[in-house]
Amino acid sequence: MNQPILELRHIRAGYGAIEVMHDISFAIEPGQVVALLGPNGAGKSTTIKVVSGLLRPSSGQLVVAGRDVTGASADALSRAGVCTIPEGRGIFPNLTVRENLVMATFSGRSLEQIEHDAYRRFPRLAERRTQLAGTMSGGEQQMLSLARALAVDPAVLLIDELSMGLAPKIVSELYEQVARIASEGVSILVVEQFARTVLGVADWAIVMSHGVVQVSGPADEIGEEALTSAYLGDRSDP
Amino acid sequence: MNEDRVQAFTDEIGDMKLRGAKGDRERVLLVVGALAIVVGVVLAVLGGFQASGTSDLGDQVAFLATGTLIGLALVIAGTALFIRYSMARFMRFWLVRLVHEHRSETDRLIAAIEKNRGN
Amino acid sequence: MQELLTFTIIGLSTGAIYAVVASGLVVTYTTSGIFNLAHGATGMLAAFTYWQLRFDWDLPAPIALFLTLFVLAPLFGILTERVVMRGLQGTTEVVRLSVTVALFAFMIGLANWIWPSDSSREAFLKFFEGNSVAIGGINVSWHRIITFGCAILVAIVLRIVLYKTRMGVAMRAVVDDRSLTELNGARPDRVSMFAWAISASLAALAGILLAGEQQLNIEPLVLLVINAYAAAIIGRLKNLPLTFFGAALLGLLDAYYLAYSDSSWFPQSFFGFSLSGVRASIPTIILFVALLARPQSRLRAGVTRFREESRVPQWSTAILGAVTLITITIGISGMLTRANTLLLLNGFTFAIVALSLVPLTGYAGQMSLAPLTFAGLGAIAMAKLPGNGNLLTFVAAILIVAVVGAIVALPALRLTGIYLALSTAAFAVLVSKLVFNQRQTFQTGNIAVPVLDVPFVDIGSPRSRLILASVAFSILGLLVVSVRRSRLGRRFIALKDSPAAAATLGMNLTRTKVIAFAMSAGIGACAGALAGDKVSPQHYDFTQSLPVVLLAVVGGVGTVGGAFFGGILLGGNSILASVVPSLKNLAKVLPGTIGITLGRNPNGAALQTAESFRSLQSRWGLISFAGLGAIVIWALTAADVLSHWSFFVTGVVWFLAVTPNLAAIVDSTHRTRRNSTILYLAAGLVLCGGVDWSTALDVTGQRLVAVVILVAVIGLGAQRMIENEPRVHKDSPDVLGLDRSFTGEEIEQAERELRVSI
Amino acid sequence: MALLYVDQIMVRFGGVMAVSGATLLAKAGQVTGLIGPNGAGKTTLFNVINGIQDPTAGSVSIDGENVTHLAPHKRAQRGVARTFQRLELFSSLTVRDNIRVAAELAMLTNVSSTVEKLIVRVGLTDVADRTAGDLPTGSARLVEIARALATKPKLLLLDEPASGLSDIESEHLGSLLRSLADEGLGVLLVEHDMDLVMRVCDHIFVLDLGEIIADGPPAEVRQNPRVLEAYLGAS
Repeated sequence: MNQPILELRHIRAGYGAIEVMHDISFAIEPGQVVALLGPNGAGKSTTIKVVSGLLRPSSGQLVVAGRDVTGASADALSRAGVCTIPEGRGIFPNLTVRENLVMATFSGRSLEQIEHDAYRRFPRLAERRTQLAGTMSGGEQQMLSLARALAVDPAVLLIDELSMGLAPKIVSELYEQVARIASEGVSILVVEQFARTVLGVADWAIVMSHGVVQVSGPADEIGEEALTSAYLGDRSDP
Repeated sequence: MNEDRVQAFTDEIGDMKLRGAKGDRERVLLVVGALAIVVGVVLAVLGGFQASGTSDLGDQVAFLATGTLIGLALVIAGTALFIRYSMARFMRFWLVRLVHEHRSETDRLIAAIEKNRGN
Repeated sequence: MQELLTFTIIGLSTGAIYAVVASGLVVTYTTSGIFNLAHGATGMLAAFTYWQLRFDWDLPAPIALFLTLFVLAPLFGILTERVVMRGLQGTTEVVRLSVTVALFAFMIGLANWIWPSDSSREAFLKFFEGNSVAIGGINVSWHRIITFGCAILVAIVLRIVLYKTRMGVAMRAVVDDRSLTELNGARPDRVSMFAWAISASLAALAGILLAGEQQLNIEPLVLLVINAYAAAIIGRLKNLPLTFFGAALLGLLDAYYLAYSDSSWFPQSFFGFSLSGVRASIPTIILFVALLARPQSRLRAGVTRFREESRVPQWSTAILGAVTLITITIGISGMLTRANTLLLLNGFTFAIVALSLVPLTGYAGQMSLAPLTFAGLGAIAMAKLPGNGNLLTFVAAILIVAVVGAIVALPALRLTGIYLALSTAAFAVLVSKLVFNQRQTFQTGNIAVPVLDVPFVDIGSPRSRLILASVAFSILGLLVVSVRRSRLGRRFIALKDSPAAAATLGMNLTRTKVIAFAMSAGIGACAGALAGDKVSPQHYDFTQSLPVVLLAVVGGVGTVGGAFFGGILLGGNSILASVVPSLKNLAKVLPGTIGITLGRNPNGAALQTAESFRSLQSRWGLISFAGLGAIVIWALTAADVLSHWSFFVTGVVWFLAVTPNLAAIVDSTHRTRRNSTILYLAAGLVLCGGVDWSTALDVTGQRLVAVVILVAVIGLGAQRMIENEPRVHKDSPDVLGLDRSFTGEEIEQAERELRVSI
Repeated sequence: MALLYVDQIMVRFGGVMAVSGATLLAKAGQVTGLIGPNGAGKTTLFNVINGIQDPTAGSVSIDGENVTHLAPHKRAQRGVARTFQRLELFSSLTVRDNIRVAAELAMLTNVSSTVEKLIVRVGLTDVADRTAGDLPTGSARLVEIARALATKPKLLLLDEPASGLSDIESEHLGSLLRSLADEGLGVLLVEHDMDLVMRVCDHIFVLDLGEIIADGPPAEVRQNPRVLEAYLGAS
């Protein structure tokens, strides 16, 4: 049982003529938390889209649990147990909190189970179950999307920019929850620009820029300089 | 528990239907073929019974035409479909296998020749 | 007081029907982004189906109702989504809308075919016909009460479905974020299918209720349902309660107008204009107001990506085309019967109307559903202006209509896409109800448009009018080509491709759109002003505009050739219908069927044909050879060797089947293949010329069908023969592995399938 | 006087503040950078500057004239041109015609010569007659820049012009931007390619959560702990 749970083999992908991922390969072992870091426009979100099945790669293979599933639809992958929290807020703003959880029942679990799990983890959502999700604060919206991820009992969790537009304090709260999910043995691929925050949670880190993997290694070995140069350029003082 | 989850996940992924896979259509046509055979046989038998049950020649011809003939046609078409698609998968991979063997054989041969030439 | 109550009840039950239709419209628009113009036609078809089951085959009402509402209609909806609508993702709004127009035309054609109007038909009875109940001293028929009840039931059921079921929640979720719905594990395709099924059921319910009130006629059924668009727009195409409110409002206004318009205090005319058409146009007026009350659409970057293609037309091609068109028209005009001349003339009129859409829709990307309305206004202006048809009158008529077009465009300019298209539709309906129906404009139901008075030429006979029409089309076509090649044309295209970029580069979008509308109206007016005969207002109705728009888009609305092709196709279609009764039914569904396939080929047919002629570009030797051939055929006819029909058949085959293959034949290096192709073509031509088609086939339609078949067989056959590359289906599973090397994965899979352990 | 002055701009979408009180300025003859993490509100701010988006509060001035409520095309006439992050080419026109439309809209007297000069300058000679929709990203971005330049702007807004470009192309872009600034044009650059930003910008503004959190010359911004925190998160 030592095969990677998720593997990208020489993936190239993009939008129309614009290729955003140039020959990306990496693998995630069961139970591992992998952080995908890098500046904006590096191709991280595209990677998540490919893995979740929203975007079909132009070449290369996506292998999940030993099977080549390149071209599988996002909904099939989702029902099989790949849960994705997409960029922005992974919620339906014009549905109520409860209806958002109803949407999670497509995973196969019952609404009772899902509601029970979600409200136990985030009691604040229980108070707001009839409120439109779009009217909650940004942090609460992210809580809801995390709650969904928790409640559907995923085998693989893909998270894209959980922190976008949120205050640092809320971000670290959210990452405590991610750490808890990780401790239950769920394999996680997390895209994040707050590198320092996510490196505390991750086992392995991959730094991408310009659609290419620049550095890849155990999370605690990724140095601050490597990150700074990836984010703010490597020019030393002028 | 984690091992179990991973195993369950592996099974789910294994059972997942891939969009655009040709296998689906082949399986459907295979089933259609099998169904056609069954329906055809039933029709033919019914037609035969009906025809033998009446003495009017016109009726007999009508029953034979609607039941037996259409039934026979269905059986033939169904058999063709069934054979075509049950064999296709096997044949294709057999072919692939053969060609692959052939190629690696050739590669070995070329390697051997190259080696000889080197000597 | 009692009267008020009566009319309130009548109004509410009419409103109930509108509400049911409108809610179906909203359901599909929100889930799939397609505004289904054919929604009303679905209801019409369902009403006919119900009639068939209930009154013709005498099934009990509950069974007939169940079959129609819960089996056939949902099936039809699912089929529509699966076959037609799913292919439309990633196409422009013009194409999407045209496809629903096509569906509309198709369904009307189908209904006409299956249920030809027939006075001896069994009556469509109301539910519990003849029974009524007294409410507050007034007798209200059971049918009205049921109608009202249905609307309430629909409201409740929709509420439950959308809010209490998982599928309903998913339908609303798709509106919010389609890809997130996928990530949740729901299948968006199934969700849309479900939505289309519900929508078709709702349309069916409304159709049946309406037919009980209005009897079973195609046009009013379809058109009355169009009125429900107004309600849907009041609900902003997404809000169901507001939609129901809008529907009630419409129903009440209609009923009150009916009640009080006869009162002495109510104005019957307005500056001499009769207001008799006002009642019928109430929903349209409300639609117009509701559209204009929408907030200004914001410029957005990165919205549409176009699959359509547009090329700059070359002067040489355009002039050659114009000269050829006029020559051919003169050549064949002498051989046509009077009836056929008039039909071809009709085709030219449609072609000019379709041409009016080229700068507007093809270049500037603005959809208009009212091209014939401007033609109608052009005809009126030509008839009413002094001068009895001299050139000055003609020019004045065009200018006036162009100004009208610009003015109409102004308020509509705040709108984009579907809303713009609907507002032009509203304008078209308004004009036909309020202007075309005026006694002043069309005294005896007809208006005599004077023949254009061209100096030194006597135009009066149908033949000379046909030639005039071809000249007019050529001139206007060249004008449109010159626009495309000019600064203005580039601006139009820029407006279509990216309004956001155009605005940030300094383009005044409003002004550009107004110019496009004025130009389109002016060209449309030409078509009307050239009518040169008595015309009746029905010719310019909104429903008549739809097929023109459709065929223009099918032909290829981005090119002059496409407009010509579309117009002639529409004219030819009526030739087919009028001459061969046996083909009449086919002719009815033909335009719709062609249009439905549009999703697969958004460029239109003209571009495809042009593509095959492209091989001849600047190869003057071959072009002169083609011309020489045409002259030979004509000379043979003039010398009475060929009959007129044989001339026609041979000419068409020469142009459409032989000429496009010339270059390939000359270029071919394969000697035997080349020779056999030449032989094949020659044999084909001899067959076309040798048979006297006027005696071989006795009806025009059959001859036309023969032409189409001959062109296809000869042209495509030759193309197959001469093409150097044999055709191989690349992805056929049976050659998998033979045309490329295997990947490790494939071999692994092969091993697994063969149960060979590795 | 600053060429562009953006004063306390606020933009609210529904309940979300996309930009909350951003103030920045750009000078003629300089390349000004605007950087910040994803979702910081950079593109929204751009849309406000050229009029595609109305701000909830605040004002935008060009050359001292308040243009906050002018339509985009009026601003273009006052010398503001922009490119788009997701390409907005006139995809069915040729490259030459794309640039030509812009030059014609600017009412230039010598349209043809301007267009030809720009084609050469930006380096599009080889593809000038191709349909813009068929171009690879690199050339397509250059067409957008050339098209914007054809209106003879005073201020050029560039929204991620280097995304999808190769290293060589982006270097070429950098020197083009420098030479444009040296000719007196004001450039406002939103870009994620930090090498490019640090190399060509004279002054950088950092936007985070809809607010300007730092500004200064590149070297200074690079050392600023608040900027690092915005990018990397709290340690």
